[in-house]
Amino acid sequence: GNNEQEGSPNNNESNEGLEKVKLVLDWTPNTNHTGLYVAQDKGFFEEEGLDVEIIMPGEATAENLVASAQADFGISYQEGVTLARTQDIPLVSIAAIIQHNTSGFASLKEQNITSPKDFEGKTYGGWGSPIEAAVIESLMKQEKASIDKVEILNVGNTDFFTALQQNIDFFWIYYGWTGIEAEMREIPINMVWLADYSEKLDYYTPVIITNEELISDNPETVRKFIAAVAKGYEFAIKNPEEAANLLIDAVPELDAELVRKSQEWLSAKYQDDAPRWGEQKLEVWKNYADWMFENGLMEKELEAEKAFTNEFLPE
Amino acid sequence: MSKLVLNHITKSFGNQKILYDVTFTVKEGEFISILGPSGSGKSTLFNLIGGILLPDKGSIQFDGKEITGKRGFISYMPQTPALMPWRNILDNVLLGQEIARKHDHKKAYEMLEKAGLKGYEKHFPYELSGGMKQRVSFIRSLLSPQSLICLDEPFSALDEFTRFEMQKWLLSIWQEYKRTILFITHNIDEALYLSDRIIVLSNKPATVQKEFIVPFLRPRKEEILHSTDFLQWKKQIYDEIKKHSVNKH
Amino acid sequence: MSKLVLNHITKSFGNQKILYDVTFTVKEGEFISILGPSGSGKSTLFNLIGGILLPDKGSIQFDGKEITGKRGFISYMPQTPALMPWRNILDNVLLGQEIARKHDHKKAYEMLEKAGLKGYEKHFPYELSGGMKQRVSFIRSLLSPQSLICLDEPFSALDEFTRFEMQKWLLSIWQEYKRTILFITHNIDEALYLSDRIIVLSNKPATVQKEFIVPFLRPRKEEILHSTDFLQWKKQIYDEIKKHSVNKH
Amino acid sequence: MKTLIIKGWRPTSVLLLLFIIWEFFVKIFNIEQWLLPSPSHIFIELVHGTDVYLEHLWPTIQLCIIGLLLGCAIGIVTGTILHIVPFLREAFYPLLIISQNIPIIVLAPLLVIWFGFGMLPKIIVIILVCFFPITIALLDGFKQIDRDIMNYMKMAGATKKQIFWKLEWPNALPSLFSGIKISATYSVMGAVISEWLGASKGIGVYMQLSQSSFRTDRVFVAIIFIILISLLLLGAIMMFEKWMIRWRPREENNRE
Amino acid sequence: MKTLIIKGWRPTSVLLLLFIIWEFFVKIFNIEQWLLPSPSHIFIELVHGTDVYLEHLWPTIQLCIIGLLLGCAIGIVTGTILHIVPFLREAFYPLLIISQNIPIIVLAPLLVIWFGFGMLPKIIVIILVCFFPITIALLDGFKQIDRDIMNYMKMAGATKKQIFWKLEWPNALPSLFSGIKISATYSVMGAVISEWLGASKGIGVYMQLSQSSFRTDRVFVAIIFIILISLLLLGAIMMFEKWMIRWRPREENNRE
Ligand SMILES: Nc1ncnc2c1ncn2[C@@H]1O[C@H](COP(=O)(O)OP(=O)(O)OP(=O)(O)O)[C@@H](O)[C@H]1O
Ligand SMILES: Nc1ncnc2c1ncn2[C@@H]1O[C@H](COP(=O)(O)OP(=O)(O)OP(=O)(O)O)[C@@H](O)[C@H]1O
Ligand SMILES: [Mg+2]
Ligand SMILES: [Mg+2]
Repeated sequence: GNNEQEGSPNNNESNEGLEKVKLVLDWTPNTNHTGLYVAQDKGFFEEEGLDVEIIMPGEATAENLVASAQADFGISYQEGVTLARTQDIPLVSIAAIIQHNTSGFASLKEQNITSPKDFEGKTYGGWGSPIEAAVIESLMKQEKASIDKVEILNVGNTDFFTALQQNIDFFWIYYGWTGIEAEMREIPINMVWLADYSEKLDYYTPVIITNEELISDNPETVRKFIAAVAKGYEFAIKNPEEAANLLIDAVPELDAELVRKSQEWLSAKYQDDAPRWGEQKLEVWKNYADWMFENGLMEKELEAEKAFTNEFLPE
Repeated sequence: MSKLVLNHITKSFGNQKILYDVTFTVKEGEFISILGPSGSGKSTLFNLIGGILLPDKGSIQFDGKEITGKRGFISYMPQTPALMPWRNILDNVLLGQEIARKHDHKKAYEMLEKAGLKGYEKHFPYELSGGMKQRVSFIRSLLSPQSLICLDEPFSALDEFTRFEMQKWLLSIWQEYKRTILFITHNIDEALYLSDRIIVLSNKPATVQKEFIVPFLRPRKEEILHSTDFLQWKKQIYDEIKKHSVNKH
Repeated sequence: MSKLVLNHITKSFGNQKILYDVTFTVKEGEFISILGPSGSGKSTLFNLIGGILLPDKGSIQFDGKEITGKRGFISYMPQTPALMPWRNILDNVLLGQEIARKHDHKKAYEMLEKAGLKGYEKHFPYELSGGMKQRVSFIRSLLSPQSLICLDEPFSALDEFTRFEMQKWLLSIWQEYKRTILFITHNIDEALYLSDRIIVLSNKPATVQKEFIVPFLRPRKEEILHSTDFLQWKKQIYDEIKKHSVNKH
Repeated sequence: MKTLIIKGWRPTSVLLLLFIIWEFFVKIFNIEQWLLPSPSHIFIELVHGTDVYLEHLWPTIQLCIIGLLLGCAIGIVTGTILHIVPFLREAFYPLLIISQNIPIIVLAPLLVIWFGFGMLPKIIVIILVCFFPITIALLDGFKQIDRDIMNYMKMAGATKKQIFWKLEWPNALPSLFSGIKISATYSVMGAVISEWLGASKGIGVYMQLSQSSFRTDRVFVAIIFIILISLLLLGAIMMFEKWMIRWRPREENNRE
Repeated sequence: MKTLIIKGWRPTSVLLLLFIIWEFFVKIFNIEQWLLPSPSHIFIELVHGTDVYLEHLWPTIQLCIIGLLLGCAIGIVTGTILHIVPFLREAFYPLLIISQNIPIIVLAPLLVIWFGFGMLPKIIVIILVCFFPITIALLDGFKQIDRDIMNYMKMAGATKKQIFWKLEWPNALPSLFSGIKISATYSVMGAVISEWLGASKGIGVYMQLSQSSFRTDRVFVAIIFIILISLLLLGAIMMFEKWMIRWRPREENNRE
């Protein structure tokens, strides 16, 4: 599985004419990134004349690397782009990988937490960000429940399963990965989806980002890149199993079964109800930024129009 | 009664034989000096008696008990002062007592004064001259409570006068407290003036070359040092040592 | 011509005055012994000449140049052997030469043999007896190329015979290579036998109490040690030292 | 006080120089504030952001002092035991090395499950960071003993305990302090890392939150405090060292 | 070889004992494999997962050897310079402390931006981890000089350079090795951490990937290799130390 570094061995020579492009992931590879690996393995990038290197960012965040032009593209999420832009970091989201927010609050089935009002009297385990409290409060407001009755505990980098062992009742997860792992472990869980309770919180996560400079100087590269990526995700949408296998081949260190199950679940969510994969709506960007501003999570208002663009998506 | 018995002690370092079949006895209350060429194995002998070295052959008895390889029976003054740099003079002097869990500060002060070190109680070893350190080490061994005192060239760094003062003092302590003393020295005058018996070691491998029983009566006056008798004895011992040392080269 | 001049040297440690107004001159090719009570300040004097201490008052001249606080003019043998534990005997002996960037392995081997250390060239200091270490330190100073040699009690840990061998050897080197020697000792015999002049230091604060010019002709035979002339001189010096030492107590 | 000023001006001026170079560097190369804020920028946040960071200081200070103290204690005890019982030394030396090679990401869940989110697991992390240099330095100090003094002690019949307390321990003090200085330097970062095990207040929390909202200036404010605490700890230890090891000759009488 | 077996059996048996206790502990308390896999479980992955982890070993080994060597070199040079120029020592001591208190999350973006994703930034991280204990230990070793020998050297007219090479340096060797041992222990973890600066191969990458897909057994396989490499490095250093410092008395003639 050396693909991401050296490209397929059989077309080494044709690499020469290709434009070198760097892509930074948000963290370790997972099914959110399937389309990227598909595009690489199936040669979609090459068809567009690109030679893409996929990089795990580690401690240097994708946002930093893309903003400083160390990488051309990166994977981020709407909140990150929003905060970055209000700090004058010139990032632009150029495609939404998943149409709707697939995150939510997970809890053990036996806790019977089926809607936000059930949070009352329970303990939430988070990483200490003020956004968490704001989100929980927003959800609970919908049902006229009060966040004062929720105990919020900072669990740092502790993962969901470990947190459950320590009397944490509910936890914010991405269902597509952690939720699937729970299924595999046969831990029955309830989900309270963010998207179900608040339109404002149905934000894009993850998104593909680039910086303003690349867009103005080299729009063609962006177009080509997105074209290939879109093809990759479309392939993943249609062939979840094959796509999963491509990801497993590329990153054999991942747990193969988890990847397969996760892919099965996620493939349908990439495009979902959108007219095409990657489409982003202004109102989603606006809603979320407003919500953040209202909740005091941001110092300035976001110029939502500048934060994203659909311009590079293939017709 | 024999205080200390060395039975056919043999000791090598690597393949170099240092002591060969050394045998002698020290009686309770005796003052014995050991003479021998430099490097012959005198300090090694003390290390064997003190139990930090094991003889290759032979055994050591103390008060009738076998003590080969056992420690703590002697009060020891090493050839180098071996003071602890982090202890002041008073605390250094008290070390031997501390180890035996006895404390007598008053006596320590007294002795320091007697050794001309009054006023240095709170100084650290690095502030002392070579001879002063040696005296500190000497007092440390005197203050230790064991009945057998082993002194390894205790006065080598002292001027003649201070040395003589110390000798007289040592004799008075020896007589007053009835202790047994083993005394390594290179100074024949000193050996003759102080001891009941003188053991001369030969060169490598060292063995007991000769024992002299010193005939002078006690208490000895300073004058005997200049008596012809004394000088004759001195000459005899000197020749004895020379006899073997010549073989060396 | 004066090799070394000490001009009214005064030195205190803290508020304790050690040397007071010490003045003397060493002529080219002279052999001078320094006698003085233990702790009087002899080693301190060497430290001043060697430049690692600065006098509070006074100055030091060497070959006509002011060298107060300057180093490297003397070949020095400290009171403790001060050998480097990580160097074997040969390398230790060569240290003084190395510092002066001269190398003479052959001479080093020769000298080690002469000092009875043949076969110990590759041993480490911890394998040597006290007297052997002292001889190593002695050879190190002899091998150093400087014309003024300062020896601080070089033979204190040696038996009479080895000591006498070393003395004779030192004299032969001194005569052959025309070096100037400053020699600290507590042994009056030794001082008389070896030196042209003897400087007696008083007790604290030390000052030059008396200078003796030794009248014996060179080369001196072993026999003079037993001559009545010698014994008289010895008594005179002994009394001189005693005179002041008595004040001490 | 005077010596503090005399001793302090050099490092202070070096630091000032560093800040000036940094400021110009940022200005000249036009480095963006979110990547590397200029000292002036950081200073402004340091002055104006007090109410944001103030509450985060004390928990971390507390954590790292407790952790360092316990780390010292455990390091000293471990070193001593391994020294006194040679059998254990050989057997457990590899375990020491292993203890330093278990990544925090593996340890964290275990600690959380066994000890919850309180102070205990965090202190364990700091101890793990701090005890090792102390143990190694101490073991090393125990080895460098003057042979003559050791022989004297043995011949005088000193028990193992006496040899330890009267000779080996005072002899190892300088090495021990060298180890403690290394540990103290690590202790604050140790405390910051330990806050990943879930803390609601602390410099580590403040830093992570600042980082995730792209407030690099605040991250640097956090670093400034980490460094300050380190330097203060180190200063205290050096003073303690001076007080403990008073027997070394002062150099005043010697030249240079 | 024989001594290796003689010296090795104790730590080996302690490790075996540890594994057995661990195995039973996991079985008896029914601890879930994703939290703390049993040694047998890890062993199975170690045997069967070779093709997954094999390619990750060499890059890390390479990284940590290069990093440690450079770290040693820089540590020694820094320590030496700070010792020789007392002016610099006072001025730069705080900078040493500061260098150990800059969190990797701040350093990472800067390093990547300045030096890219190659080996250089990673090696810088390892150097930063490794040089500090060496510098501190060395500075400490330079201080513990025998006064008499030092006085001899000075009076013999030794230059500063000669005093350094002939006295201070050999005298500091035991302390230096104590520092290098500490650094070597850290170097592998340093290499693993440095791989967070974006590497495509390496034990750190393997561990991260395993961790994020909840394969705790693989994480432990990674730890085993981290520990193994540490122990090997340490063993090599100890052998080198023995070879360099041969002048210490062997204890065979002494009792105990
Ligand atoms: N640890 C050791 N390893 C090897 N050889 C040693 C060791 N200790 C002593 N020796 C050797 O044993 C011999 C006797 O040493 P010892 O110290 O007993 O002599 P000594 O009679 O006390 O001499 P001195 O009068 O010079 O002090 C010497 O030749 C010395 O080289
Ligand atoms: N570093 C120091 N600090 C304080 N006092 C010192 C220091 N060095 C020496 N002294 C004092 O100076 C005096 C003279 O010491 P020095 O070593 O010169 O004596 P010495 O004549 O060589 O004696 P000895 O014959 O015993 O070697 C002593 O009283 C000693 O206490
Ligand atoms: Mg001896
Ligand atoms: Mg002296």
